[in-house]
Amino acid sequence: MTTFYFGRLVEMFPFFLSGLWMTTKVAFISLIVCTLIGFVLGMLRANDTFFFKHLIGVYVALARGTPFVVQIFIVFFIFPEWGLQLEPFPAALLAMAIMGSAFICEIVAGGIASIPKGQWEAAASSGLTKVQQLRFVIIPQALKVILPPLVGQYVLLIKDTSVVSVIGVMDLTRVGWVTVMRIPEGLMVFALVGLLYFAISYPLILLSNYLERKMAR
Amino acid sequence: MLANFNFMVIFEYLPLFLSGLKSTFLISLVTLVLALITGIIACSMRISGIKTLQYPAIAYIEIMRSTPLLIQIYFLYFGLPSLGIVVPEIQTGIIALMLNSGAYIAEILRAGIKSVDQGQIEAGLSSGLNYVQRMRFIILPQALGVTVPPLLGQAIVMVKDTALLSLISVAELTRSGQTMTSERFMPAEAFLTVAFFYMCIYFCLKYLADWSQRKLIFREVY
Amino acid sequence: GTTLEDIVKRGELRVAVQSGAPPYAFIDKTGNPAGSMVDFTQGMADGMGVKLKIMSYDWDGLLPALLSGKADILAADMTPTLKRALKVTFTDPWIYVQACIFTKTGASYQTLEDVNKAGVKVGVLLGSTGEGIAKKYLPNATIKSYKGGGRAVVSALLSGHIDAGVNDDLAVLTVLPDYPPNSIRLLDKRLGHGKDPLAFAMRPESVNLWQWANLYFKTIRANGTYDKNIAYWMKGIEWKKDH
Amino acid sequence: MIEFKGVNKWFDKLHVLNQIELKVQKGEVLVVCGPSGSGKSTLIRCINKLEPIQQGEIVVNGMSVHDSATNLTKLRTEIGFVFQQFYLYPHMTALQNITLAPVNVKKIAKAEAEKIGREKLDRVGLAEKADAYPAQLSGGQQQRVAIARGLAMSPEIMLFDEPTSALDPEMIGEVLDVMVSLASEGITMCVVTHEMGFAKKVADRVLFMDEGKIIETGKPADFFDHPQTERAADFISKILSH
Amino acid sequence: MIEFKGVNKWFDKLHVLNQIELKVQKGEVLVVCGPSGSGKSTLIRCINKLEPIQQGEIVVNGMSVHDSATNLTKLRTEIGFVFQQFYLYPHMTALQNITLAPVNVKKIAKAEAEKIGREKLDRVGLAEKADAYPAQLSGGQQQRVAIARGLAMSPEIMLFDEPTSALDPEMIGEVLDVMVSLASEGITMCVVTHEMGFAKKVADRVLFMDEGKIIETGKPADFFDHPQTERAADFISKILSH
Ligand SMILES: Nc1ncnc2c1ncn2[C@@H]1O[C@H](COP(=O)(O)OP(=O)(O)OP(=O)(O)O)[C@@H](O)[C@H]1O
Ligand SMILES: Nc1ncnc2c1ncn2[C@@H]1O[C@H](COP(=O)(O)OP(=O)(O)OP(=O)(O)O)[C@@H](O)[C@H]1O
Ligand SMILES: [Mg+2]
Ligand SMILES: [Mg+2]
Repeated sequence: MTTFYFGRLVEMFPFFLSGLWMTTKVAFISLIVCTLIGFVLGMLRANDTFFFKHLIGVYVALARGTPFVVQIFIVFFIFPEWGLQLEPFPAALLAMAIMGSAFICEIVAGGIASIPKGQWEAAASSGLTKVQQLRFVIIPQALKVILPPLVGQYVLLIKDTSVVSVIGVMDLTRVGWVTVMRIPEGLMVFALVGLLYFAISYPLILLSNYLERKMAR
Repeated sequence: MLANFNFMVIFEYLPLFLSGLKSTFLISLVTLVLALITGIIACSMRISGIKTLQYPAIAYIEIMRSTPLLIQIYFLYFGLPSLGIVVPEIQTGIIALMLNSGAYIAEILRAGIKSVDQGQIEAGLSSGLNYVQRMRFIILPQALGVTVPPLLGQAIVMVKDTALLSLISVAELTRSGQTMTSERFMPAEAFLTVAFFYMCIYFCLKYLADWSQRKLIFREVY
Repeated sequence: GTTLEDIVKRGELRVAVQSGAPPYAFIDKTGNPAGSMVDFTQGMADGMGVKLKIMSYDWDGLLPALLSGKADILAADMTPTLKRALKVTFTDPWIYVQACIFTKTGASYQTLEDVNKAGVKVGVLLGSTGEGIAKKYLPNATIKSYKGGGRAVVSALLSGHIDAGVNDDLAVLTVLPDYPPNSIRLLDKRLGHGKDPLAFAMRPESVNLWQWANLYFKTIRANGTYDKNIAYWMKGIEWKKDH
Repeated sequence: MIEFKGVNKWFDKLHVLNQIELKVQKGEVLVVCGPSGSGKSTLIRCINKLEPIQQGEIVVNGMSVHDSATNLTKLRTEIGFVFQQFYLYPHMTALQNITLAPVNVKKIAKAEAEKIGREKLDRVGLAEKADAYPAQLSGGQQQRVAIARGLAMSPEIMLFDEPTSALDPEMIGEVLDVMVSLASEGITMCVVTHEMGFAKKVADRVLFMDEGKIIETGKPADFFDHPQTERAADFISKILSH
Repeated sequence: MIEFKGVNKWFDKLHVLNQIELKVQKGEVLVVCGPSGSGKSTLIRCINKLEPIQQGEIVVNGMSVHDSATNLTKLRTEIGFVFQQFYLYPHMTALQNITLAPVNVKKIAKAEAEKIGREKLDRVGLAEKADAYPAQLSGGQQQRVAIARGLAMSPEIMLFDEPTSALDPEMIGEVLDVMVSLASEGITMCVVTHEMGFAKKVADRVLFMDEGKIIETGKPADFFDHPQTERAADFISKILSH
């Protein structure tokens, strides 16, 4: 029986690869977008301005406090109420961007906060403006603190892309699910899906560990 | 969907949501305790310095961290029966969550232990304390203090992760929303209510995390 | 304009189906949507002179997809209940199915009474007709609801998570060939008084589309297309060779 | 040149600066000392607005420091600040540390700024360390780079907050030497320090603070040998006893 | 009492201890000085095996320190160690810091240990701070608690690694006072420090290290006034000049 299923699984392998490609696409694009937005928000949040701090705080709480599966439903099915009608793929990207940038914002703000106040003061003392202080002095140093958890967060985000399958994006997880419907050998199918996820995530975990060790020095 | 948001139906389904909330809470609690135990064991193995314990622990942690929880749940759900082990969905879900969170907790604990100042360990060495005594009196009390906030952070993640158990027919908060949707066709009401309850749990845990963080910093500075 | 006008203007009929629910709708070998629902709605699109766009969702996604305007028609094995009809408009039933109880071949259950006992775990599909029927006829058993189409319940049965399942007989019969031969057995007596209807759903304001769809079914019943569809998808398993 | 007029400052309820009146003349070298927590750092940090004040006014070169209309950038380019912990930018070489502000604030051409930077490095005896990163320098060398950085904008005033107290004993001398040579050049200097040798050698005036108040000020010789107040006498005996 | 026999130690390629020969007699007070990075800390850390060595032998009270057959716990209970950064346990009160080892290593009853602990606290002038947490104490007080902790096992030898260099100037005196009184009681002491006043007052011998070697040793008076080597002379002039 198992070999019978195995044959069919091999037959479907190209289908798995297309799922892998979709997962990679969603992950790659959304990671770039999340990083850009996350950095901007993080810098604003590290600022003392009451308005930004709290506004972004509320946003971060909403994005972190609810399950991603609920968020993606809201983006896909409730945003149309407000005139934002999106196809599954862009909707998945948008939901990922909203959720991911909240997490990255926290990491960036944390990294900036970890830089000794003296560095800000030294830069201020020589007359640099706030933006110059951030750009020349703070961010280059904060990157060291930010990078390892950032890469770690990338791994979490890549794994979160598995949830976009609920709005009909044919990603790796959905391919797995559809396949189980055809080949009722869940163990094998999900081992394969797991392996493919592992193939994307693990190199990043290694990178994160490496960065952590390197930055610690 | 929002224009005629129907609060009455939410009240009608409130008992269902509350029972969902209760099981989410209980599942989370049980899982947290089990995951802590798993994490402690994995962490001890990982820092033991004994290769035959260390490598399995590393493999376990890395595999858990690099595959989606959803896939792990399905894997166990379909996999355990093929091994002849039949456990109900809820236990399958708890086992999956426990293994997943346990790996993260192991890493949090390890970071906590590493965070204890090397100098303090040397101070302990200098006064003749042995390994177990140093662990017990110097390292663990401080490491635990440092790890409480990230552990609560992991608890937040875990509570949200229990939502995925709805996919294997565990009746919890998210499933309550799904049930209401399929009976009454009111997805907006259902999902916003679900989100609301998750936010409540989030704020409680977040408050605890911030409080413990402040407590901790307070102790260091003062 | 009306929904129907929008569809014609857009040149595309958008249909939400449940993925992984053969023979109604599923992804076939080639990765394309196929199934009875797909063929019916293809006929609709042809009749309107527009293209067909199939959007496949999990059960949870179906209704939001319709209500949020992502889809014009919801074509699934969905029962028009009175409560549901408060939010959407259903076409006239296009088929009647009957719920059945199924168990592993070796299991001792023979009658409804054997299953309707405390401690017996019965699996159903979340939101399906079977769920309502199981709750009504098997009040003593423990009902567990699953997501992900008819196979989810069969898989749960075979892996020992449940003792019996309740689903419409068509859905059960069509998935059996995917499992080891003779591993599943249907109890002889069907559940329910009459047969249970299935219908397509539309937004309440799509009145003209609703009338159009009813007309469409009358038309294909008359010209034999309907019977061909049912014969191919529901009465046999020949389609498995093609898909 | 620097003038404090009735300055008061609180951290919450802590009265860190209590009715400060002070004038520092152009070219004067002022040494500030006092017990830990007495407000010395706060005092000099107010001069270039690293700290806000709640009452009074500070005027530097005719600019009212805490007036929001004052051009803060201009003010700060006229003041160099040297911190106890150096606070060099760890990701930049010594020369980059020095040229950052001239290039980006004064908009001096890069080549020109580097020329000036090398002069300043030479000035502090580190001409050959231009391309070294802070981590490759000893504490004393780092602090000298920090001084060069402060000098790079050619400020009229230099502020020092315990510039030697994070240094190993052997390195204190090399930093003090640089400061002594600065003092002899006529730069206005306010120096928080406990180095009594330095104070005796170059200070025009010593100021003793305690609990946010200026308790005593005087010429170094008078102050160390005949302190007027008991608190100052007590403090001097403590730091000289060992 | 403490004897180094041809000790060599490397950190990778860095030769931190180069052929060290040294004897410290019972009751002797030895001051170790030398430039930063010369190996002073490493030298005394080897004495209670905080560091391994690669060649030679160290014998303390007849026990060969780096011999794996030696009872390390016994060795360490005979040696008290005081660190530059204090390293008090932040989650324990002063008294708990002190009694931890006596109760758990020497298995002394808790009440008895607390009695001894309070005596030691009294000894360093902090009787009333028994229940304070480290964070509630000033630097000088923390270091005195650390000394009391070192004394709690009634060691015959006390090792100090720059015990005053992390302290504010006013607090240095109070710590040195405690150390002076210890010296007068006949405890064997090895002290890494740059406090020349302390060395002159109580040291029996001063040892000067550079680049892992013992360059010079001598009585404090001789050493400071007539250093034999140029390196020592240079070093002394640097730390005394300011
Ligand atoms: N940002 C701040 N918030 C609250 N209190 C502060 C802050 N900065 C300083 N203080 C307090 O103000 C008082 C004076 O601090 P300041 O740093 O000016 O003292 P100092 O004389 O420089 O002491 P030290 O010699 O230790 O550097 C201290 O009690 C300090 O705790
Ligand atoms: N664990 C270690 N690994 C590698 N190198 C080390 C280690 N500890 C010390 N060193 C190096 O060994 C040399 C001697 O260090 P040591 O701490 O003994 O010097 P020191 O004389 O105490 O200096 P200081 O006055 O700065 O405390 C230094 O160059 C130091 O960088
Ligand atoms: Mg200060
Ligand atoms: Mg040292």
